[in-house]
Amino acid sequence: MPTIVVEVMPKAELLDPAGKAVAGAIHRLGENRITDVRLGKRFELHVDGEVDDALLDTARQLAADLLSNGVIEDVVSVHVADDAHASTGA
Amino acid sequence: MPTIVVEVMPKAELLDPAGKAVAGAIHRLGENRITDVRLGKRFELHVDGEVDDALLDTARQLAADLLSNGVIEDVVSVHVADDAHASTGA
Amino acid sequence: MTVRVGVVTFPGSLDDRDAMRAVRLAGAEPVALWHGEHDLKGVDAIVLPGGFSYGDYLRAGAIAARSPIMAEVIDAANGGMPVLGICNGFQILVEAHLLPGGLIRNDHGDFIRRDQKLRVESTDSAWTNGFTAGQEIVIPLKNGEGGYIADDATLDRLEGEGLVAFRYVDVNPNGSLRDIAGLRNERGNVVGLMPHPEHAVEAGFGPDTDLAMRSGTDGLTFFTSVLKQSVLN
Amino acid sequence: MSDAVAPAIPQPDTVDNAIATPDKHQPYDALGLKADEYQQIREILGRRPTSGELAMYSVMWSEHCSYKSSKVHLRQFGQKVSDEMREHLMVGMGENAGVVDIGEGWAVTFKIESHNHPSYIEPFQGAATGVGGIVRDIISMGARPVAVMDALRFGAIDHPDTARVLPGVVSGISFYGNCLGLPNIGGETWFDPVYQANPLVNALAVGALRHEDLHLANARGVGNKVVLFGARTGGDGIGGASILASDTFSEGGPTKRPAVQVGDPFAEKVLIECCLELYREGLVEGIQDLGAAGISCATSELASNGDGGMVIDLDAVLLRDPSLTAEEILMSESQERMMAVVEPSKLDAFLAVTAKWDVETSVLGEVTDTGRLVIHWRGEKIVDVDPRTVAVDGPVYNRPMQRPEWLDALNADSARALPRASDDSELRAQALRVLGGPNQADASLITNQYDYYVIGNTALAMPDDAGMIRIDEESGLGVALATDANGRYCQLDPYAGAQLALAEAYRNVAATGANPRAVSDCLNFGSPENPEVMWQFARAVEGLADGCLELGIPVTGGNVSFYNQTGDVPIHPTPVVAVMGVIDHVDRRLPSGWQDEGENLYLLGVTRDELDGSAWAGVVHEHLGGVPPRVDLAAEKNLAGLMAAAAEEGLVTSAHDLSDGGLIATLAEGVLRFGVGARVWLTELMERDGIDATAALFAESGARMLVSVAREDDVKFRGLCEGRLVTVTRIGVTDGEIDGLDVQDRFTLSHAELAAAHRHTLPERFGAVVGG
Ligand SMILES: Nc1ncnc2c1ncn2[C@@H]1O[C@H](COP(=O)(O)OP(=O)(O)O)[C@@H](O)[C@H]1O
Ligand SMILES: [Mg+2]
Repeated sequence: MPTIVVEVMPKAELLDPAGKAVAGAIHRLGENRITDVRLGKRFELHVDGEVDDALLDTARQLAADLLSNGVIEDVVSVHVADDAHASTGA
Repeated sequence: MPTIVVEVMPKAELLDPAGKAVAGAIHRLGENRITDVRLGKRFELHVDGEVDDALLDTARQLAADLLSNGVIEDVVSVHVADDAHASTGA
Repeated sequence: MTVRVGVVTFPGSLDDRDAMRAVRLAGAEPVALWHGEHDLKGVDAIVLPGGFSYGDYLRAGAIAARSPIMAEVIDAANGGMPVLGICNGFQILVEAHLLPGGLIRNDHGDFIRRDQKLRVESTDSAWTNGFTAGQEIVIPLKNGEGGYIADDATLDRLEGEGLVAFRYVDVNPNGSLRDIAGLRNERGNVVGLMPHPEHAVEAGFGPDTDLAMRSGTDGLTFFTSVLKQSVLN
Repeated sequence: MSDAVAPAIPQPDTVDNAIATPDKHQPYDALGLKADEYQQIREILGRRPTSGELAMYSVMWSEHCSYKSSKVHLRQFGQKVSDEMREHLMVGMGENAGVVDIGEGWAVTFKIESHNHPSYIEPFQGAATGVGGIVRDIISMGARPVAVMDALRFGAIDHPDTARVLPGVVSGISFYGNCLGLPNIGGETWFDPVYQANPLVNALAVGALRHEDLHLANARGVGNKVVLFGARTGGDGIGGASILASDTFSEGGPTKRPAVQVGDPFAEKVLIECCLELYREGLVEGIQDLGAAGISCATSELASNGDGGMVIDLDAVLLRDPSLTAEEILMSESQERMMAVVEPSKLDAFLAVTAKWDVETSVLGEVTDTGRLVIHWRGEKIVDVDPRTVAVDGPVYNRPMQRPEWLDALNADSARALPRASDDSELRAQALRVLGGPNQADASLITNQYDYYVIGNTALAMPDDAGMIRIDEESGLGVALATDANGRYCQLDPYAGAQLALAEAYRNVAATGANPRAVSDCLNFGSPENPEVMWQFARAVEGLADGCLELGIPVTGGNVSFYNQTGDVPIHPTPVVAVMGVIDHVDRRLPSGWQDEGENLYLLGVTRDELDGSAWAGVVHEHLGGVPPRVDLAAEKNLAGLMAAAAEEGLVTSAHDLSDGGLIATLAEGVLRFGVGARVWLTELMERDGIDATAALFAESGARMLVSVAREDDVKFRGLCEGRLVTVTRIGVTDGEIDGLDVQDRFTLSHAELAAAHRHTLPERFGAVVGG
């Protein structure tokens, strides 16, 4: 089943407390080459049938309107998954 | 600044109420080609310096040990971001 | 000899003082333990209290499970010391693999606070031996990520071995599979649950009962149980 | 997406530069300064301000920070005071929060503040950071925060945008407060189309301290260090500041900075514990939280309140975003930061404590006696001002006021003209509608998301009339708090409306058995530039000040929020009043519902045919007009005295005040609290007070309370009422045999019907309540 992946990240200029907490944990583990972490969301939209351009457009619309909050988040990608990166749908 | 992206998804065979809630919202908007949604996490690890194989290995280790809980989640990808998909770090 | 019960404070722990109070009201001596140390201060039992350790932004309990003191807690637990994880403490136990499965965001998506009815399913543990099997108790519940999940094989094993310690009654407040509210380990020394027994130990500040407003003290039995156990040992 | 390459940092606009380029155009208007205000700044400085100075003045002289339109009115709170009001006041208005002595060496500090506009833009973060901000005010007084409350106003319940705003606001408050470990012990939820594009999010925090732990925001002691600690400074909430540097960019323009702030309750929780440890160790001379106006506010206020001078090196500020300009650093509203004044000999110990809590800390500069606040950046002097001109001596306006022309017509349009129920079955139907009205309906959907158990000292919380917290575990000493405001009444008469808000909060506190002791307020109004709004504001402040004087409890602090309007239409005046009361032992507190059968139900106070502005008029007839119920503060005072005595002597088993929705709402909530039914009769009441059944059930006359009394205490209780000049009528009995409410000879409402009517309204719109 094809999958559309939508990736949403907190806006770069805003505080990302979650990313900060993860970065802190990584530093406590002694890894300091990783300076900063940001934590966003990854949606997998499982599709029944083909993914045509119209559906991708719909997905982009959903990403902007429903899956992200434009005030504090950016949609960084909407793409069809290559199988390697998609987990299998239940 | 280079960025390593780690993607984590809930295990396919386990319940994902958050994904289900999103799917419900999408269906209420009248979009039924999207049958199922799963909601996972996307980490951006910002790196100071080059990303070499050793660091990528470290990132894989972190992904498995810290960034995901293997009992309920799968790491679906650890990769260096192509610029288009990474938001810029603050 | 007074029994000494350690209560660990992580950054972001909230119910640590409440857990200390509960220990005191049960007749034991509370001992404050600090996440950043490797020192259990010779305690007889340990409580991992509720809260939002490290903000719980990654996965609830995930970062705390990797803190210095947890190395000692894990060793002690494996050696048979009674350990009780309450809410965030339960999440930490799960992240530390002292109990199986995982806890995810409530199915309805919101934080929920309610006086929750539970059934005690197992009295074979350090923290539940003072209850009677099947006893129904009311314990405050308050969490955002209390949905218990595990795969079917694990769930079946938990049921088969009698490791489900508490089950939600009447209302499943967070979508937990098989209404699981709390677990014990095989040995019975480690118990974790989402509801907060330390908030039902003092009349006037607990859940409502049929007798009087906020007079419920069903939670006290957790702490007197461990006292009994430790005195016997 | 922004360019990966950080824009070149512009050259700072130095003091020398300002002197050299006197005619340089400055975007003062875009920063909200009027031409004459800009001129005033030039006169104060004797030159044009640097862009950094302009940043500081513009935020500090804003309405929000300077109170320039409200100051002349707020003065009354300090003038209309009696000795009785001063008796327990340790710190009054003018500090971060007022401090009140509650006895046994304990003091309490509490304050309510608005975060209205941010909560409309981004409901979750706006509300969350509102809680965070008010809690920092409490910490900065040296107190441990012990509880929060929230007073909320939303647009119409069925408007689609309310479905966006309400869940966001509620989960934001829930997230931040729960994560901080502060019990949420009460608040309010109102819906009205007047708040449609302008919801009100007022957050209250209360803290406790020993008398000797009091800390104040001042920078004294020349040579003492000025230390910034907590979260790093980032680009949050800068909004307009970015334009300041814009004309120094050669091309591409400034990075657009967001106006929203993101909260990190975990960082604040750690900051609380860290501050309390610093206080315990005696390592802090003065302290100030960073809220609106960030470093600009903290430095100028600390300096003004202290020895008058301070020198700061802005490069020492730890940044989250290295591309910030000096102006942006000065204006950033990044959350979870504090500024302390520390003796040099104690600095190492101070740093050890912040390190223990993993709280990042930097020393920015020191206290001087030069009378100047001097700020350096990149080796240049970019600010050199008298801090008092920034923080204290801002502009003060005596804005024109005008009584609205529409008011006479509105007052003439009384609810008396509305048709009343023609028979008992219609009366019954109206009762159910009122109980399910959005503003009377059960708010569990909201309050179930708030933790009230944490800390283990909550003696009363939702749905009781007031929240109550035990302060001293040994003695049982505690405080009760309630917030109230009825915008509908304030629209009809802002003077009376403000007093009714005060009276209601006061009565709610009294209902618990506590003695009301102090007041904080959050005055939410439309634009002060509208003379009608200004008139409403002035009348409300006057009403509140007069009311406090009569009740003998001081206003200890608060907050003004102007510009609450949708387009040109201002909100109803909404002065949210918080009253704090003291109880010697929380064991004596009174629940809001009866739990035992066979007890007598007494109605205290007099009921008049007062339906103007009532829930009945609003829900049944969609009507707002007439004049609000009569204010009788003497009666409120008698009633409160009676309740405290009754609680003290254990003569009353429950008490619930009467307010919106009238007697029927109080009765229904009494039944629903513990599920014990009641039989009531209205005849005696109707005859004595000369009213009909509609007024008996729905009138919203003040100074009334419903109490349950065990039979053996009947005589004593009636005696007490007589002695304290409180009118009393037995109107019913509690009865376990009765399913719900039996209003004798008129109608019955089963428990299930009451529950359905009262509990369906919010879930119908916003999703099910867990567990029903
Ligand atoms: N409505 C009001 N009633 C009483 N005092 C007020 C009111 N509004 C503001 N104040 C007082 O004016 C002072 C400045 O208020 P504010 O700027 O909100 O304080 P802070 O700087 O701590 O945020 C405070 O002492 C506050 O208590
Ligand atoms: Mg302040």
